[in-house]
Amino acid sequence: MYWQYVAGGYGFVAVGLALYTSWVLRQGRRLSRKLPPERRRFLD
Amino acid sequence: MSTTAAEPTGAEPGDKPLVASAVNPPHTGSVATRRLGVAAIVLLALTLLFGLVLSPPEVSQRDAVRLMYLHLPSIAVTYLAFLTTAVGSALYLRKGSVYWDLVAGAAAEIGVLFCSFVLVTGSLWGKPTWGVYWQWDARLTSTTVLFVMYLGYLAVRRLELPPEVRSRRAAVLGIVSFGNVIIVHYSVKWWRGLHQGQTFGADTKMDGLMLFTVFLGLMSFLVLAAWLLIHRFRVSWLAREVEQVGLAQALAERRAETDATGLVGRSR
Amino acid sequence: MEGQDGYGRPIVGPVSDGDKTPAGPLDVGQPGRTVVIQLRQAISLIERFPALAGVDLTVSEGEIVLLRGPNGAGKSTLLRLCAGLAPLNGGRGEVLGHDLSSRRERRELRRQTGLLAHATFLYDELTVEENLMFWARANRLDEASVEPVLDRLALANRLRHVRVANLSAGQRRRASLAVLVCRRPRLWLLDEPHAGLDVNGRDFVDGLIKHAVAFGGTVLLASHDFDRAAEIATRTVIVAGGQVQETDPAGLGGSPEGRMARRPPVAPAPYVAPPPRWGHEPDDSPPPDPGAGSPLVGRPPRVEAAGSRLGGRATADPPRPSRAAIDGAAGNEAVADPAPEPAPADGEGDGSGTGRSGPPQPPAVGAGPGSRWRGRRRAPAESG
Amino acid sequence: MTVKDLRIELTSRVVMAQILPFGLLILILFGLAISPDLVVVGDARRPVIEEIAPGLFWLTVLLSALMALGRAFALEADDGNLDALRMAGLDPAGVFLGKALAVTVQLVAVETVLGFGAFVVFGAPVARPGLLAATVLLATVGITLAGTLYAALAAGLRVRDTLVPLLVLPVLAPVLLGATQASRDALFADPGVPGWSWAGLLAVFSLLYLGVGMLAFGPLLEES
Repeated sequence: MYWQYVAGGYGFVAVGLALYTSWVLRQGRRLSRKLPPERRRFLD
Repeated sequence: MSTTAAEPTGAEPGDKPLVASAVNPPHTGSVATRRLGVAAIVLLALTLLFGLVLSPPEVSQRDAVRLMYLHLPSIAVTYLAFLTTAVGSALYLRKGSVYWDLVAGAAAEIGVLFCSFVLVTGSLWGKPTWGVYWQWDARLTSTTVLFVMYLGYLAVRRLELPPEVRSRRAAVLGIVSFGNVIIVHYSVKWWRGLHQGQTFGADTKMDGLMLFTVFLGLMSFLVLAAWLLIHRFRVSWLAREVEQVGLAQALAERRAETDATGLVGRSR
Repeated sequence: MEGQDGYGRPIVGPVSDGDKTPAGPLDVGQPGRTVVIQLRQAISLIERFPALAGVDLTVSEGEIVLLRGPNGAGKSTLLRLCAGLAPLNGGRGEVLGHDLSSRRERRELRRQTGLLAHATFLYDELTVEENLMFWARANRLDEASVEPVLDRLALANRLRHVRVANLSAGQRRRASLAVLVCRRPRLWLLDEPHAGLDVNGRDFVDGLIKHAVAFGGTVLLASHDFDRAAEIATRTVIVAGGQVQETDPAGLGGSPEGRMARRPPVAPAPYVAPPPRWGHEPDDSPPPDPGAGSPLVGRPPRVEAAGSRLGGRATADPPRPSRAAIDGAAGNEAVADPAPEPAPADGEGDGSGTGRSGPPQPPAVGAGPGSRWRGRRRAPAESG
Repeated sequence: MTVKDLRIELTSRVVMAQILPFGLLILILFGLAISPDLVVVGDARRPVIEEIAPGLFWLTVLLSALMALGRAFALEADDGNLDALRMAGLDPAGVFLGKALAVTVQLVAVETVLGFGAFVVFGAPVARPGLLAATVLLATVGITLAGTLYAALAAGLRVRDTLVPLLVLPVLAPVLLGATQASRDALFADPGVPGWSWAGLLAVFSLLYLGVGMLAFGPLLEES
């Protein structure tokens, strides 16, 4: 019962997380490729 | 959750957590985050398993109660993220360290993301239980206000300003916003104080398995949020570094403007 | 806090790798003078654009430094940096003894400098007088100090009740000059002070500059009115590409007067002298008693601190010039001028209308500003 | 610093001629949009009016306040005057208070006229004028304090006009709530209803933003 709502909720969360995560990871790759290797440090 | 299959990859095996490796990977992963990510995936899978399959439907809400396993953890993550933003902002203002500014920004972004989860799952949950998607319930209202408020914060972070000015303004906003969360929450609660009823805690009597599932969801979302936070922070960090490399180039170009003027030669 | 990021690195440290910012005392400046401005590889960003890309500049007290350079060379930003408005994003800098990398010291610095910028810093809806009063109060000055300034800038007449929005560009410029004069800063930063002014106004600016220096001030000006500026400047600095390209201590192409304009060093003292009058007359009224009603009272003259950190302090305090010497110096300006034409002025308006009759003048000079206006303008024709 | 608001007031006289009609216009438009009956009906106890009139009034005030705030900072941004203020070395807290006070004065003026207009248009009787006055004052102060703080965030930016509402409106949600409830109580309810507690909420809000604004205005005003 009410599975459509459950599916909607889980689906939204899944899609949201997927989009955001892939955006973050892709952004990280894109940016780090622009840097010389010695500056690709996150913390000193 | 299938989403995190795009997990961190290929950090060098030898490097220590959070420390620069000899070979710097062209992405934001590291061994530590990879472990964290694996943990997040496992926990999320478990949450799915328990939330959708193993836990029993509730008496009155039937299967709609399964939305709770996303809803509650999202709320927790949202509040924690905004708290992180406030703390990061305060530390930035105090210590003036860009590090904390970036942490605050990353946390706010994650908070807004999870806040949207809260709102969507909440209203989807409300339809079967209350019969409407939206009700002028205290929590719903205040959460919506919260959501909009931090959208504003993110907008400020995106302003075209000198970085330090922008960071400082964002930091002020980050602190003030969190105080506002509290005011909004209480005022709205007061406003709707008469019919508090229908939020989650009211129809408790959770059985053990449901409680465990909630706990599991909480854990998985927290780990996931931490993982996201680290990566998001690193992305900001990289963006900053890229900007600085660009700055070096801009400096060089600026200095090269000299010869085009002809003024120097004339003055001699 | 601008100086470092979270890890103790200078924020633009990696950028200025090749700059090798010196660590020790920097520059001694001119012997016997307090160093007022000291910049080493100063970088200043506007958004992300490096408007200043490593400026080296040392200015001693009492200098009149002319900044030259093409449009967009960074002159305005350099002035704003010295005023404590533009950020110091890299390198080192100290102005009037205040470290530019410290926000608190910059705040202090801003109160001691006067910037004449392209923006007039005036509220359009207020009258000239209201504007002046507001800024005087904002600067915590005595309101009584406004009146003489209005008078001297020939703003005490009809113009004082005119809203700034209705003024011509030149008149607006004059009003913002008046604000500056009210503040009596120790460091005058003038961005195109001659622009938009008529001959009379330019003369006034020149007199003002000389006067400021005579009383212990220091002037940095950017101007495209090169002939005029070089005449008063003691030194010319060429700015291009966000850097100082060249400095000519002898006053680049300046007239002999320009070079002579170097006055003996003045002992640090609150700058309390009245500025010259609009119309460029010799300043015959003696400076008021320092301390009595001085607009600088309440602001500690932090001269002692100037240059101390970077090692530019003069070893011995030079003797203070006598009142006569100062007056004489101020009077020189008048001597260089053509004689005033005694013909009565009718305040004929030109485009900007700045030639309107001014305040009543002391009889010693004889003619009002209106006549001086005419005389000034006709002088070339008569001589030619 | 009171000097400053005097000056701003002086300048803003021009603006009041625009914001005030704007508010009245909105009020009238609300009346048109909701139901023609509302305008015609006198003091007949229509529940719709009772429910809506205070809310409409405060919404109108909010919108007017946004305009006034925008104006207050446009003044400074116009000719680089923020720079000059910083050169003057004014106490940021003083600037904050001055700005807020100026806007408050303007807003109270607007509210007086608007309130009179609302009284005429919606025909609302006033049961407890004391509470109403306190509410108006506290809510106005709250709006301007918070508004000034947030407007300063966006001062001198091209996007100011769109950004300020985005920032301010959610923050002012409690004020809108409190003001609406309190004035509704003041207008219609018997003295038993806890209208004063809403006024208390407004007071707390104002106090909070007073403190925060004075502390935070320094970093905001300080460029670079």
